Amino acid sequence: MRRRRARLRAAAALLTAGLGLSACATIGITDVPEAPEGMIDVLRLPAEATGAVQGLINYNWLSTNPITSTWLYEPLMIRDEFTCEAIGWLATGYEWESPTRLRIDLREGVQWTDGEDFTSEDVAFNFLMAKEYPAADRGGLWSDLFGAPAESVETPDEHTVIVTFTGSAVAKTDKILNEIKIVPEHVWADVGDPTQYVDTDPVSTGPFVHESYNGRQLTLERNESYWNAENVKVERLILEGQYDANSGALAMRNGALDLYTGDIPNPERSVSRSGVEYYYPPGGTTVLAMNMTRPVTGDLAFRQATAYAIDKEALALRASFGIMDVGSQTMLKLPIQQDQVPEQWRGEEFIPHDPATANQILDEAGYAMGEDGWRTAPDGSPIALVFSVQAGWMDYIAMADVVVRSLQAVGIDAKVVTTDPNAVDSMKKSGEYDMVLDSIGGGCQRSRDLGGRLTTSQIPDGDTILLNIARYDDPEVDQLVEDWSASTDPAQEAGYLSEIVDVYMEQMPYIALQYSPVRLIYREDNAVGWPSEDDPYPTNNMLRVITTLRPPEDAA
Amino acid sequence: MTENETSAPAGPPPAQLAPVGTAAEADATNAPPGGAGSGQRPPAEDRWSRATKHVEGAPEVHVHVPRPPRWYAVLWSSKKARIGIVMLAFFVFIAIFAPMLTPHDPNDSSFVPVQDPSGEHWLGTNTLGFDIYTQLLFGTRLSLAIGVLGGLGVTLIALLIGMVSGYAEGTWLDDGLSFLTNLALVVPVLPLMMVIVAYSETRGLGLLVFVVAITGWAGHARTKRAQIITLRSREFVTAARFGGDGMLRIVFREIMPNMTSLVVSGFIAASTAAIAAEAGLSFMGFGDPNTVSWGQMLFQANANGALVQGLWVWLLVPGVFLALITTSLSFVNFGVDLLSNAQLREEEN
Amino acid sequence: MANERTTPVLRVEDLSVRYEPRLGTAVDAVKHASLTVSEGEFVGLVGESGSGKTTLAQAVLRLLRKPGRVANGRIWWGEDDVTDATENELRPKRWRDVATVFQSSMNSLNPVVRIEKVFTDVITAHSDSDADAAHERACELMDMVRIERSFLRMYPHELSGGMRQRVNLALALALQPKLVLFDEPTTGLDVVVQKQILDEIRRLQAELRFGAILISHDMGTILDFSDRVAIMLDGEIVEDVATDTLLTGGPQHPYSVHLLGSYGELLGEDVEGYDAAGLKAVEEREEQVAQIQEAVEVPTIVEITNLVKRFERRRGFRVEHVDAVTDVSLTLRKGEVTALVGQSGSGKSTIARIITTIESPTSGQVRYHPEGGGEPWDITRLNRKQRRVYGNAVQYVFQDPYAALNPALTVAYQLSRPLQNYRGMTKQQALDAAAELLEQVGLTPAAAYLARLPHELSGGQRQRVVIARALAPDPTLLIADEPIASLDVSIRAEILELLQSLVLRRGVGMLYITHDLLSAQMLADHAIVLQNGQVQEQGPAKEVIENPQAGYTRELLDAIPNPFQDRSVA
Amino acid sequence: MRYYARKTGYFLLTLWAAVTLNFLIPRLQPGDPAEVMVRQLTGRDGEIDPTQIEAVRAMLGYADENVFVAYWKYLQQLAQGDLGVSFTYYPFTVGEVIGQALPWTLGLIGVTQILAFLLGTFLGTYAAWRRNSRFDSFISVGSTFLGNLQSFWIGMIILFVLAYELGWFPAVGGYGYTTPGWNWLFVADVLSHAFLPALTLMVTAPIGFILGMRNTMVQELGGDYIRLAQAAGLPDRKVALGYAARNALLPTVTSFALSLGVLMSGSILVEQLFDYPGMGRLMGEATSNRDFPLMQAILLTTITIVLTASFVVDLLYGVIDPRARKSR
Repeated sequence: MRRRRARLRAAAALLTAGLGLSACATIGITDVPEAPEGMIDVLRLPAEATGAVQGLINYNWLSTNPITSTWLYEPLMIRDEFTCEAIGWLATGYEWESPTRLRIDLREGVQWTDGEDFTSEDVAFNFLMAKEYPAADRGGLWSDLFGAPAESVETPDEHTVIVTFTGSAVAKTDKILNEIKIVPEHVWADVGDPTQYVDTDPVSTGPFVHESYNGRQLTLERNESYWNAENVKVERLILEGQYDANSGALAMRNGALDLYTGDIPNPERSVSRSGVEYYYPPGGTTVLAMNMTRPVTGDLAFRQATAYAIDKEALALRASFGIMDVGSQTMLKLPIQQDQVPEQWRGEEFIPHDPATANQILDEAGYAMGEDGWRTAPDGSPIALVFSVQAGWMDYIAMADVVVRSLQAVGIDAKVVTTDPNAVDSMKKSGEYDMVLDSIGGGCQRSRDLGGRLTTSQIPDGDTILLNIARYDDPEVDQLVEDWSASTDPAQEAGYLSEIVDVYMEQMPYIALQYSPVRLIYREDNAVGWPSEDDPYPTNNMLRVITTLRPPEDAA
Repeated sequence: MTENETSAPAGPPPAQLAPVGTAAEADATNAPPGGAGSGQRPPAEDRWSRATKHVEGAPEVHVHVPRPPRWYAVLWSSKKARIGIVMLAFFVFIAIFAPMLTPHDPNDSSFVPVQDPSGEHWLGTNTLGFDIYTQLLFGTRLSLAIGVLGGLGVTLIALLIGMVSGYAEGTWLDDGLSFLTNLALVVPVLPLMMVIVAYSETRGLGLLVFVVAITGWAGHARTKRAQIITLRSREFVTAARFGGDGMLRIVFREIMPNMTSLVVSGFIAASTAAIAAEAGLSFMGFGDPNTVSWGQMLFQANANGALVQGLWVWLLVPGVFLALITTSLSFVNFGVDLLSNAQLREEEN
Repeated sequence: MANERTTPVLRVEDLSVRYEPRLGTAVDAVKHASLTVSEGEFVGLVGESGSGKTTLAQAVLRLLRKPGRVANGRIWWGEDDVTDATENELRPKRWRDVATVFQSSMNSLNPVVRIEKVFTDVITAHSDSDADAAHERACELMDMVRIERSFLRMYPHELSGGMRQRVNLALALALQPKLVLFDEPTTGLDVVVQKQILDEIRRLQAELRFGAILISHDMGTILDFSDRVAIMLDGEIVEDVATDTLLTGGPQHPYSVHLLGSYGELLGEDVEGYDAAGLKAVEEREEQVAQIQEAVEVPTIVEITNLVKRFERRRGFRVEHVDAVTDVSLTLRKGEVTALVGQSGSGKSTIARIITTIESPTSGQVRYHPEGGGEPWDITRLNRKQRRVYGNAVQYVFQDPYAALNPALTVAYQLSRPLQNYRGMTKQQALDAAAELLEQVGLTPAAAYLARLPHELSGGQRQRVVIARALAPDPTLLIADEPIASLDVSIRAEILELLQSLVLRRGVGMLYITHDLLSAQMLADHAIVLQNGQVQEQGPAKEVIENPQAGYTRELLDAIPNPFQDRSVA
Repeated sequence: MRYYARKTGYFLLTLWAAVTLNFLIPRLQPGDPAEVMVRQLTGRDGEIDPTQIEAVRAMLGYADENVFVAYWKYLQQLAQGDLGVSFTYYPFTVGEVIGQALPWTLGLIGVTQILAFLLGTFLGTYAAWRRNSRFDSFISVGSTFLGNLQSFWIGMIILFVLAYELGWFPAVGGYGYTTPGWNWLFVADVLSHAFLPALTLMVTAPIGFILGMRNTMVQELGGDYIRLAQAAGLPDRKVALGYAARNALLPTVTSFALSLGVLMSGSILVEQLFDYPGMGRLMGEATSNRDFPLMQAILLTTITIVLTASFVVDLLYGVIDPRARKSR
């Protein structure tokens, strides 16, 4: 039956190609067998492999272009970026027994898809593999960036792994738990360099197993023996095709896709009319980074004035069609993390658009307004700031445009210069810039995400991009961040955060503009339970989303 | 082409004898027989006209000056070129008077985004809050500027390399330059453009012109080389050498005036290519977002999903305008071709 | 048969052809021309360039292209009025009634197919013959024009110009046409080859008895060949008489008188009613030269000894040597005219190119004796300053005045450049001097010519400008490379006259390069006959020509038709 | 013989120069492949993680070595036919990657180019033969306008209208759900997917051939041998096709090879638009990823194809045009 239909379709395609006549566009959409009651037949997603060439089969998540890196291999834990709680996955919990000793408690009863048991040996193997092959060390376990390198890995029992470090390494927690995907020792032990291993027959722990791949379309089948199988209601996943803003929007609109995580400009207008929902929770904060080593941008008064001068509402409207909220200068994701805002800043989380204040600050700091309407620096030299923006990044360009207009409105001469994105990166590395846009991560390893932005150890030297691109330099803050990184006591977290937020609010090396989105555009025809404004949960890990989905009948 | 009537002594106005350049009509192209001199005073050579003096009722002798038609007349005689000139004039008009044709500023993004066409916004506004009609008008400026400057750049490089290598044909200099030209012809242009653009820290008209010139000269240099090689072996060039003129003077003063129409048509073709290249580069995101250009409009329209948002105008109109302005240039070039090829004048209409 | 005799193969009545270009004024290229060709009759159509001969031919062949059109009159091919016939009506008649041989032998054969294919195409288009029959016919035709049959397998570019024209002739005869129109069939060919081709045409015409029209600007050929001559001037046929009548009774129309007269002048024949006093008598000139030579020792300008020029041509891995010039010695003196005579390929142009330093000799020496004495210079080893002096002293008069003047620049510019370069004049001085030069070459008033562009001048005027330019640096030696070959008959004598007077008045030396022994006889004091790069004969011009010793010289002399003598002998 | 030797020598010299340029051009671009790659993983708005960069850099294994050393290594590798390992598709070699993409482009471009050539020369010939007719002006005006349209723009319109709005053709990809292999199902699938990109290319690709052919043919029609053929009463068709078109074709054949390169460049945008798994897209991808080995290999392949094509055309020219055989 299925074959005959396929043949008919192919005949139609032949006709199409031959005569240029109309045929059904559904060629390429496979029939899938019906799922049992209470299950979702299939969800269609864009291909994960980003490349043009997809005929090369490799499921190795360490390679640069795996066919899928989401659905097969799993991390130890998933951090909820809203609440900052760790959700158990392959591990059920962790504890820093001291700043140099991390204990991970593994889930019991997890099986590899070939029937072998998942044990602490597997996890230890993954950690040690990263030691032997630095290229596989995606969690930075053995490197000395952000905390001390690891020293040894022990497996006291089948479900416990203990990692000891040469120094304090608490800042590495999320990298180790979130980034490293665990592969089976009994398969990978023999493959040599894991990054060069071509993994065509994956043995994994994830919610899906591969069913078929024709070089373009990947079909994944539900893993019956998944440790969390009861929560996986999706029988099949089909991953196919690359989409840009336009084709993605169109595919979503006509139902060819159930989920799209790329950028669709103005989703309100382009897709939502066709029954497509979207949810853009904040993932981080897009900031205006000021070069602290240059005369004007290095001046606190100027930065403060800039913060007041920028019309952030207009900016959000231009850059994200008003979908994203104006970013808080506390660098916390508001309103979700409202309860984490340090007490002293409650109610003052946002710097208002207030040109009058900006003018006043500038006047007071000696930025005299000249006859021509432009201000000069306190030493009398003319101001000509260059705002370097990544060419082709439409929203960044829009933001830069609004910022420059706002500055011009208070008499500061600035202009936007668009440059190759990579050239902007090298400016960040070399410090040869006045103003650039950057994104501050909204993760929960705040000593690193927020603190790293301010420590001198994170000032890039020109070769490698590091976090402190504004080149903020304060020994006290360095000490603060160091202490924070070594702290294992969750109770002290709030205190450190409060101090670091003070720096952001008062020194303004980075000026918050708007939140950067973690996009999720979806249809509810086949599945419900997607995160939304009404039911918010972080979208940064799709494993978590998939285990929340239910067939629509269930909801009804 | 200087007018000779002023310097000629009084006499009947020079008559047009024959269509000049109809190559097939060897008889008609050459100068008329013995019909020289100027009215009353026959030149000494002309014994035939001396002879005619003895005969009563002999036909009056005229100065038969087969002057080719003026270049503008030739240009205007072609229907396509006429259409092209009118269209081009239209675009030039828009470019010059853009501020008077619209009440808005092309860089003003303060309008309500995504408005349908109305009396206030003739073509509506785009998702970024710009007035599409205004941007379209002002975009003409950049297209024309890039056309003129890019065309000039390409023409200059092509002239220099093509002329020198053609004149020095057979020497190592020519070998080197020809090799360079052939290499430039096979190197894929787009990656090269991308590299140059990526390497430059700022975007803008200057960069675009540079990119267009550096990637577009090879083909033109080749045709100019070929042309100069045929011209170089002409006797008048040897004559100039015997007259003591140097190489540069011969190339640019003796030979160049004879290939004006080729140079002009090369310039127009290069302009066309430059305008198209700007559109392509801008579309790929290599343009300067601070300038208003049609390529930039297309890029923004595409990046902002104009089609999926139903903003057809935003995408369609700049594309059509681009095609129209380049078409107008191509049409003008039809006319320019007639200048160098008289045979075509009778063909085309 | 009597009836057929009365029907001419071609009849043109009151034909006018008008060019109506889309730009510029309309021109009547042919005006009220009437012409009749009977069966077996050979009609010559003569006239200078621009007189409308070719246009008339195109009209007769019904091949006029836009913007030309028949404005008036009728054309009959045999009994059929073809003036308004459509292409489809014409097609079966073409090549059977009227065939043609075009001027440019180079381009009139399809370059990408073998010659045989052209024959088969033509033959099969008009008959039911199969390929074999066509091949047979093609072979017969090749025999007829005396070319080996194997040439049928070649491509046009593999044949020499003469061969190609023979092929064209054979092709024209493929369908035994009633009339063949020859449009300047030998232009651009070598003199000797010209003669061969023309002889071939005449032989075949006598044999096959087709009607023929021979279009030419060469009076000699026409007079030599045709039964009847039609003379065209400005699109009109001004004279249409039997050749005998023309030669014996003298022409009627003044233009015919002029044409015939200036032709006769070169041959040393008088034509009634033509004033030939232009050229100084050879004897007079001889006397003068003799006087000069006796009075003072004539200084040498350039001396060539044992000159050899060898060209290397690589063919595959073999290197072929072609000796363009073998062991030639000659001396060029002030005030003396040396003629270098030979057909194309004889090496005469190579010698000119070596003297003008365009080429360098393989061996032998070319020495320049600078003015004011001193050691002679080897012209292959000139320093910068000497090069300049030499370039100044030796100037060149080009063959084709249409090519030698830059079409985009005014006469004034082109004349003043050498003046500025060699004589260091300012722009204004150069202009004044240029005007003077123009007067010297007989272009008066000079002001009227200075501002002109070359296309505004007639052929003779152009050649005068070319000569003026060569004189501009005040040279001591002129190299005149076939200065009259591409001019119309009626101007040739004048230009020769001008050159002669310059030699006399300014005392320059001249190397006169020509294929034409007659003009050499008139102009030169000394003549050197070259063949294949070797000197066949040299001596005083008069002796060499009147009493040739070498067989080759005689061959060259024979190639020159002299209808006056032929007729008088006959 | 010498002619061919010279041509071969020239071909090799150009190839060497192209190979060297290949080495240089990619390296001139700013940007570190590891950073670009990590940036791609994290997304634009994400924060670049230095630890990841460190690891990826270690994996890709390129070092900041001396340019000359790198060049020498590159030449050595090239001599051994080793094009290196792709960064984008690590750990696959560049050879494997190109092996996947090349057939698609060759198929798409090859077929459209040949179709364009046939259609273009046919229309051009006909327009020249019937010159000044309605058809002629329609063709020359129409093709001038169409030829001036931007191919990406045409592609966008075609994609939107024919694929999305009307749904007549599959929008993206080289094929759909079928399994690659020589079965007619797959072939049909491939054809239906290739239709829109091919259509996009076909709007502009024949234009050059049309106009070029028309112009040279008009020129040839003025030739003496045409006049002779007419005087000899040969049939029109024979004069047009056997004589004029045959000669006019010669320059067109030369342009065929060069336009191949142009088309390959042009296919970058079109392939990207239609998500077509060919070399054009790969090139765009390699460039944006700073995938030096892949970029080098693609440029090398493209240039080699173009050079070889023009080399072959040069050699063929002797066969087509008898004049070229001896004189050179």
